[in-house]
Amino acid sequence: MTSTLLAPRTLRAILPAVSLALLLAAIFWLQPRTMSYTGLNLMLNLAIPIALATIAQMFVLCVNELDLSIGAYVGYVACVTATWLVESPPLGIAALMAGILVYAGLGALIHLRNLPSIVVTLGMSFVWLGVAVLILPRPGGTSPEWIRWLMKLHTPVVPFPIIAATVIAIVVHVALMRTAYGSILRGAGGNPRAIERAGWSLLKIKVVMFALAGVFGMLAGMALIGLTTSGDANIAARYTLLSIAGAILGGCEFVGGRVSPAGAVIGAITLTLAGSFLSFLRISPDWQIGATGAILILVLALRALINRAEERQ
Amino acid sequence: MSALSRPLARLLEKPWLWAFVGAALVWLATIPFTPGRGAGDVLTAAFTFATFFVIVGIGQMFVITLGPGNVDLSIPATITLAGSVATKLMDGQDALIALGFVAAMGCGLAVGVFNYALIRALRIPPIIATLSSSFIIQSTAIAYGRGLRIKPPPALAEFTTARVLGMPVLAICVIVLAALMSVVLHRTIYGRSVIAIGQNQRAARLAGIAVDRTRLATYVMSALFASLCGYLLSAFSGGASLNMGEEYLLASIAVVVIGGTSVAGGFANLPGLWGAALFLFLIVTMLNTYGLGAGIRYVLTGLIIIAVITAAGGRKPLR
Amino acid sequence: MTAPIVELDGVAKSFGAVRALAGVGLVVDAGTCLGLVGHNGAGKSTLMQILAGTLAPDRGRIGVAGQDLSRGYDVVTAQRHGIRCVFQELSLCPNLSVAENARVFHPSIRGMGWRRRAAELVVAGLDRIFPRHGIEPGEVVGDLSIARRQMVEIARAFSVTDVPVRLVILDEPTSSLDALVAEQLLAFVRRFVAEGGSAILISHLLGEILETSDRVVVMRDGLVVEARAAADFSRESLVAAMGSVAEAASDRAAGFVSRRQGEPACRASPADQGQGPELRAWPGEVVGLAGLAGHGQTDMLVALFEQLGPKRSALVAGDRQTDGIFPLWSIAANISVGSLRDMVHGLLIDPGAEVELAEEWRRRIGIRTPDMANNILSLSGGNQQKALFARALGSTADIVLMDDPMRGVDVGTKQEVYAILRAEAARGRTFVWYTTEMDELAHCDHVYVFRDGRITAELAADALTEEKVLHASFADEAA
Amino acid sequence: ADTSGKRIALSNNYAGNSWRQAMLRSWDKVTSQAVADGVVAAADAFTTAENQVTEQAAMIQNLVLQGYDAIVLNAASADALNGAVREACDAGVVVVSFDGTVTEPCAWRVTYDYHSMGTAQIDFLAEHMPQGGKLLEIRGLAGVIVDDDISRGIHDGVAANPQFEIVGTVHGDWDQAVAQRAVAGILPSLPAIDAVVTQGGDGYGAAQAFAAAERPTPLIIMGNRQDELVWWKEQKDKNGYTTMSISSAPGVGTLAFWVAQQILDGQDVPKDIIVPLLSISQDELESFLETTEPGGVANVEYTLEDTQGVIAKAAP
Ligand SMILES: Nc1ncnc2c1ncn2[C@@H]1O[C@H](COP(=O)(O)OP(=O)(O)OP(=O)(O)O)[C@@H](O)[C@H]1O
Ligand SMILES: Nc1ncnc2c1ncn2[C@@H]1O[C@H](COP(=O)(O)OP(=O)(O)OP(=O)(O)O)[C@@H](O)[C@H]1O
Ligand SMILES: [Mg+2]
Ligand SMILES: [Mg+2]
Repeated sequence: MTSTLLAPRTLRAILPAVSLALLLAAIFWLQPRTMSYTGLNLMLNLAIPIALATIAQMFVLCVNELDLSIGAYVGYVACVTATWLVESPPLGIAALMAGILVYAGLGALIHLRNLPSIVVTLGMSFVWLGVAVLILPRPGGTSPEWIRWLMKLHTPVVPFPIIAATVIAIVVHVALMRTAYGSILRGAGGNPRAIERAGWSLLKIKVVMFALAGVFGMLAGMALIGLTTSGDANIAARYTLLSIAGAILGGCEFVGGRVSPAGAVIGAITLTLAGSFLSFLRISPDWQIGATGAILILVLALRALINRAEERQ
Repeated sequence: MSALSRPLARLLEKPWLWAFVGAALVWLATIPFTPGRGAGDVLTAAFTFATFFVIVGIGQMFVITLGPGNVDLSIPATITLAGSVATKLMDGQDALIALGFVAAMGCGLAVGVFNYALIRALRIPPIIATLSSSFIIQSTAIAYGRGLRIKPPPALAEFTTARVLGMPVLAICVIVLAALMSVVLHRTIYGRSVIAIGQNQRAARLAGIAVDRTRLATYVMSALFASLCGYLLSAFSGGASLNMGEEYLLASIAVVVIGGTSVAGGFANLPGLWGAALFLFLIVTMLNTYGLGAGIRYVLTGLIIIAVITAAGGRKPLR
Repeated sequence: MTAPIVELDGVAKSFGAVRALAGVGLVVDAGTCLGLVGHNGAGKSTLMQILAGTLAPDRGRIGVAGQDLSRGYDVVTAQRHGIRCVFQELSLCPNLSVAENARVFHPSIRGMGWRRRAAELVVAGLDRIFPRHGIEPGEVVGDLSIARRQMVEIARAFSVTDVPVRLVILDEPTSSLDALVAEQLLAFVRRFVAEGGSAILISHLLGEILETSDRVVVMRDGLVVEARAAADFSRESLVAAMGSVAEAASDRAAGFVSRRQGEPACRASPADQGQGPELRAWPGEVVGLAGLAGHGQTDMLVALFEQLGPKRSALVAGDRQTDGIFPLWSIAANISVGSLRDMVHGLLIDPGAEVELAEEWRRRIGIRTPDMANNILSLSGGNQQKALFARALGSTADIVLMDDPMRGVDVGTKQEVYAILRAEAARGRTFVWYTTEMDELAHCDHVYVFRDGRITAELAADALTEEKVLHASFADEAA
Repeated sequence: ADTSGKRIALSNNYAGNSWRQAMLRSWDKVTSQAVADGVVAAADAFTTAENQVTEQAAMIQNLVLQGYDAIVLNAASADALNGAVREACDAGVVVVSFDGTVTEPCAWRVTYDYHSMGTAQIDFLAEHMPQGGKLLEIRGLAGVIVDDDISRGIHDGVAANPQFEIVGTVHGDWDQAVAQRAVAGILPSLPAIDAVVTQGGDGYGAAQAFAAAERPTPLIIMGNRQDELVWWKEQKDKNGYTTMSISSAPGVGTLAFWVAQQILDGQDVPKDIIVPLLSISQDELESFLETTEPGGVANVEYTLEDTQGVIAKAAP
C-alpha cells in the first residue's frame, strides 16, 4: 500500500498540492493573522479568476494547442460585463456568447487549416484588446449586482474562495477526467490519429475544447469584475502568462494531452500566493521582484527531490 | 512539371514566404500615404527597428526549436540588465566600448547558465524557470542601475545609427549574422542536434546526440543574443532604461512563430525572422499612418496577422 | 456458401509519385484467416488502411458481405460492418488508461459506470487471448512496454459491444511480441476463425502465416502476385513468390570458433543481477540477448549505450515511433544523424557526404523509395526500420546495440542484414542483439538469457538449443 | 493626535522605470527621516512583480491583514482596485492614492490635473507660435485614464486654438524605445511638423527619430528626465532652441505620505488634493539641471509644511 502511495506517478500528482501546502504553511508562520476566515478569504479570492483562466488554458493545452489570447479575452469579457451586461443585459449576454462562438470558430479554423494556434491566438489577443478598448475607452463601469453578491458571499465556516476553487476543480475534473466523452477529448491530445481512426471527429473535439476555453475565460472575466467592481481593457493582460505558468505548475504538459484540472487550480493559487507571500517578508524594494522569482524556484525545487527519488527506482 | 514551375513550387513551400508577402503587402498599402521618398524612408525605419527584433528572435528561435515547452521568458530582463550594466560601465567613454561589450556578454553567459541550471538541476519546466529567473534578473538590474539613464559612448551610438545608402549599418550586420546562424542551424552538429531534440528528445539521446550540452548551449545563446540586443539598443536609444526590454517578451515569440518556425519544435528557419519583424513594424506604421484610433488599430493588427497565417495555411502531417 | 466477408476489386492508391497500390483485388471468406505477405513496401498496410476506412483509395470497389460500399466508405462504415483493424503503428492514446482506450474504440460504452464496463471488457478480452497477461485496466498506456501496448490493442480489437466483430485485420501483430505471447495470439486467431469470425494476418514470419492462415495472398510492388490455399505453399515457394532469395540456414553452430580472447569490448551487469553471469562481448562477436519480452534486455542495452557513449556505440532503437525516427526529417537526414561527427569538414557538415552515405545504405539494405530526400514517414514500416538500421551500421561506432531490430523487416532483407552483420563482425565490430526469435539467435556467437531483469543463462553458439533458452527464460518458475 | 505608533505602507504596482525608481527613493529618503524623528512607527514600501491588478489587490489585502494603519497607493488601475480599497476602508485603514489614483470614494486622491497638462502645452505653443502649425501627438498606453486625460487636454487646447492642427498620432506606451519607433514609422507619411506634443518622457526619443529621419527638429515638449533636459540645454546653447517641460514629479509620493500622516493625526483633509505639475521654463532649465542627478529625473520632495500648505489650498 505504502509503495503505491510513494510511487513516482502518485508523488508527481500530489506535488502541486504539496508545494501549495508548504507555501501556505510559510505564510501562516510569517503572519498568523492570515490563518483566519477573513485572512484566507482576502488572500485567496483573487485567485479565483486566475484559476478559471488557467482552466481555460488547460482545455487548449489538452489538445496540444496554446492560447496566447486568454488574457486579452478575459479583459474583453471584463469590459463587456462592467458595461453592457449592466446597462442592457441582452446586449451583454449576446456579446459574451459571441466571444464563446469566436473561440469555437478559432478551434475550427485552426483544425481545418492546420494553423499554428499560437499565431492565431496572438492575432486574436490584439483583436480582443482592440474591441475592449472600443467598448471601454477609459476605465470604468460597474459590476452587475448579482456577480458582486456572489463573489462577496460569506459562506459559513469555510471561506467562499476555497469552496469555489474546490467546486471548479471537482466539476472540471469530473467532466474531463471521469466522463466517457472526456476521455475522447484527452485522447485527442495523446494521439489524435488514434482518435480519428476510431471514428471520432477531431474537428468537433477542437471546437468543443476551444469553446470550453471560451466559457471558462468568460467566467474568469465575470468573476474578476465581481471582485474589482469595474473594468479596464488591460485588466487581465498578465493572465496569459499566469495561466500557462499555472497550468504547467499544476502538472499539465504542453503536448500529449496530459492535464490535471485540480493541479491547474492549485497551480493558479500557488502563483497568486507566491506574490502574497512576498508582502509578508520585509525585503528591500529593489529585491522584492526578485524575491517572487526566488519563491517560485524554492517551491519548484521540490520537484528535483522527487525526480531524484524516481531516478533511483 | 515544367522547368519554370518547379522552382516556383519550391518557393511557395517555403515557410517564411508568407511573412515577407505580408510585409510587402502592408508596405504597399502604406505607400500611397507617404509622399516623395517616404516609401524608402519607411523601409529604412523598418529595417532599423526590425534589427532588434531579429537579434532576440534568433535566440528565441533556437530555444523554441528545442521542442514543446521550451521558451525563454527571461529575454526582456536580460536585455535590461545587459543594457544597464554596459552603459554604466562604459560611462559614455569611447575607450570603454569593448569593456561594455564584454560585460554585456558576461551578463548573458551568467543568465543562460543560471536558466539552464534551474531547468536541468532543479527540473523546473523552462517556461517557469525563465519566468522566475526573469524576476531575479530584473531585480538585479534595478539594484545595479537604479533606473539611471546613462548616455552611451558617442562612437557606439553613431555606429548603431549609421547608414549606407539608406540602409542601416546595423541591419546589414544583423542580416549577415542571421545568414551565419542559418548555416549554424542547418550545417553544424550543434544545429542538427537542436532540430533533432526538438522532434524527439528521447530519440535524439539514443541516436547519440549530446542532449544536455546542446540545450545548455541554446539557453546560453538565447541569453547572449538578448544581451547583445540590450547593449546595442541602449546605444541606439540613448541609454538603458529599466523597461527597455518589456515589449520583447511577446515580440520575440511573435517574430519566431510568424516567421514560420514550428512551435512544436524541430523545425526552424531564419529568413522568416526578418519577414516577421518587418511585417510587425510595418503593420503598426501603416495603421499609424491611416490615423485610426487605438481600438480599431489593435483589431486590424490582429486580423491582418490571422489573415496572413490563414493564407499561408499549415503543413499537413504525412501519416 | 455465403458471400465473402470482404471483396476488394481494382483498388489503387498513389502517394504523389509513389504508386503504393496498382489495382488490387482481395477476397476474404467468412470463417477463414487470410495470410497477407510481401516485401517491405509492397502495399500491405496501405491496402489494409483502405479496408479499415482510414485511407480513401484513388479508385476501386469495396464490397462487404455482399454489399457494394465503395461510395463514401469510411471508418464508421467499416466499424458498422464489424471490421476492426490493429494497425502496424500502434493506435492507442498514451495518456489514457487501458480502460479509457477501450472506450475510445467503443462509442457505445458511456453513461453511468462506463469505466467499470470498459475495464471489464478489455480485461475479459485480454484474459481470453493472453491468459496471465498481468495488465491492469487502470494503468496508463504510456507506462506499458511496447509488447503490452500491442496486447491491449489486440484485445481491444477483438472485444465486442454493440456490433459483432466479423473481420479483424492484424497488421504485423507479432512484431513486438515474444514467441510465447505470439503463440497465444495465433492460437486465439485459430479459435476465433473456427467460431466463424474472419481475420487478415500480416507478418514477415512466414512460419506464422503458414501455420495460422487458410489462404495466403502474396503482394509485390503494389500488386497481388499470388493467392492460394496455405497448404499449397511451402516456406520456400512463399519466399520465391515474394521475389526474395531463399534463406540459408545459419551455420553458426557448425563451424563455431570462439572469439573470446584478450580484452572484451564491453562488459556490464544488469542493475539487479546480484550473483550470476556478467554480460561480456568481444570484438568481432555477435552477442544475443534472449528471454521473454520485457525482462530487462532493453534496459541492459540502454545502460550499455550510456556506459559506452555515442562515440563507441550506436543503438538501433526498439520502439521506432517513440525512440527511433525523427518525423520531420528526410530519410537521408534520419540516417546521417548517427554519423554527423564523421561528416564534418572544417566546421560544417558536408551535404555531399550525407547524400553519399544515404545512397550507399539505400543500396546495401534496399530501402524502397524514389528519393532519399523524401520524408521518413513516407516509408513503409519495415523500410523505416531499415533506415534505423542504416543509421547504426553506417556510423563508425565499434559496438552496435540492437533492440529487436528486425521488427517488421521482410524475409529477403533479413537475409541481407544477416550477411551485413557477419561481414561487419568479421571486420572486428561487436554486436549486442536483443531478439525474441530463435531463428535470429542462431546467428549469434554467444547468447545471454534474461529473466526478471537478470541474466539466468549464458550459452555459446555450439551449446545453444531452443530448450535451453526456454528453460532459462522460465528458470525461476520451478523454484 | 499622536501618530508615532502608526504604521504606513506604500503599495506600488510597478518599479520598472526611472520615474518609479525616483519615486521609491524619494519615499525612502523622506519616510526614513520621519521614522527616525518618531513621527510614525514604520513606512514600508512594497512593489508587485507583475504590474497586475489582481496581484496588487492581493497585496492591499495582505497589508490590511498585517495591520497597517494607512496604505499609500500607486494603483495599477483606476477602477479595478476599488473592491480591495473598499475592503481596506471597511477594515478601518486609511487609503491615500496618488499618481495612479483610484475612484473608490472612501480613498483620498492626490492627483495632478492631467487635463491641464494637455492644455498647458497648447497654451505654450500658442504663445510661442502664434501663427500656429502642424502637430504630432505622442500618446501613452491605450485604455489608461492618464493617457485619456492628457490627450483630451491637448485636443481641447487645439479646439480652442484652431491655428493648430494635429496631423499624426502615435502611441508610445510611455516607453522611450516604443515612442522612438512609432515616430520613426509615421514620419515619412507626415508633412513638415512644427511641434510635438507629448505626455512627458518621450521627448528625447522623438528628437532622435527626427534626427534619424534627417528632418528639421520641431519644437518638442519635454518631460522631466535628465537626458531630455540635457538635450534641450545643448540645443538651447547651440541655436537658442526654446521649449518647455511639463511633467509629474516623482516626489508626489512623499506628499501622499504626509497626507496619510495628517489623516491619521486626525486632521480634516479633503478627499481630492490637486498637486501642481512640475513645469520647467526656458529660464529655470539650468537650475533644475544642477539639482538633477545624471540619468535621473527632475524632482521635488515635499515636507510636512509643504503638504499642510497644499491641503489648506485644497480645503473648500
Ligand atoms: N533516456 C534517458 N532518460 C533520462 N535520463 C537520461 C537518459 N539518458 C541519459 N540520461 C541522463 O542524462 C544525463 C546526461 O546525459 P546526456 O546524454 O544528455 O549527456 P550530455 O551531457 O548531453 O553529454 P556530453 O557529456 O556529451 O555533453 C546523464 O545523467 C544521464 O544519466
Ligand atoms: N503517407 C505516405 N506518403 C508517401 N508514401 C507512402 C505513404 N504511405 C505509404 N507510402 C508508400 O507506399 C508504399 C506501400 O507502403 P505500405 O506501408 O503499404 O507497405 P507495406 O507492405 O505495409 O510494408 P511493410 O512490410 O514495410 O510494412 C511504400 O512504398 C511507401 O513508401
Ligand atoms: Mg506495413
Ligand atoms: Mg518478435
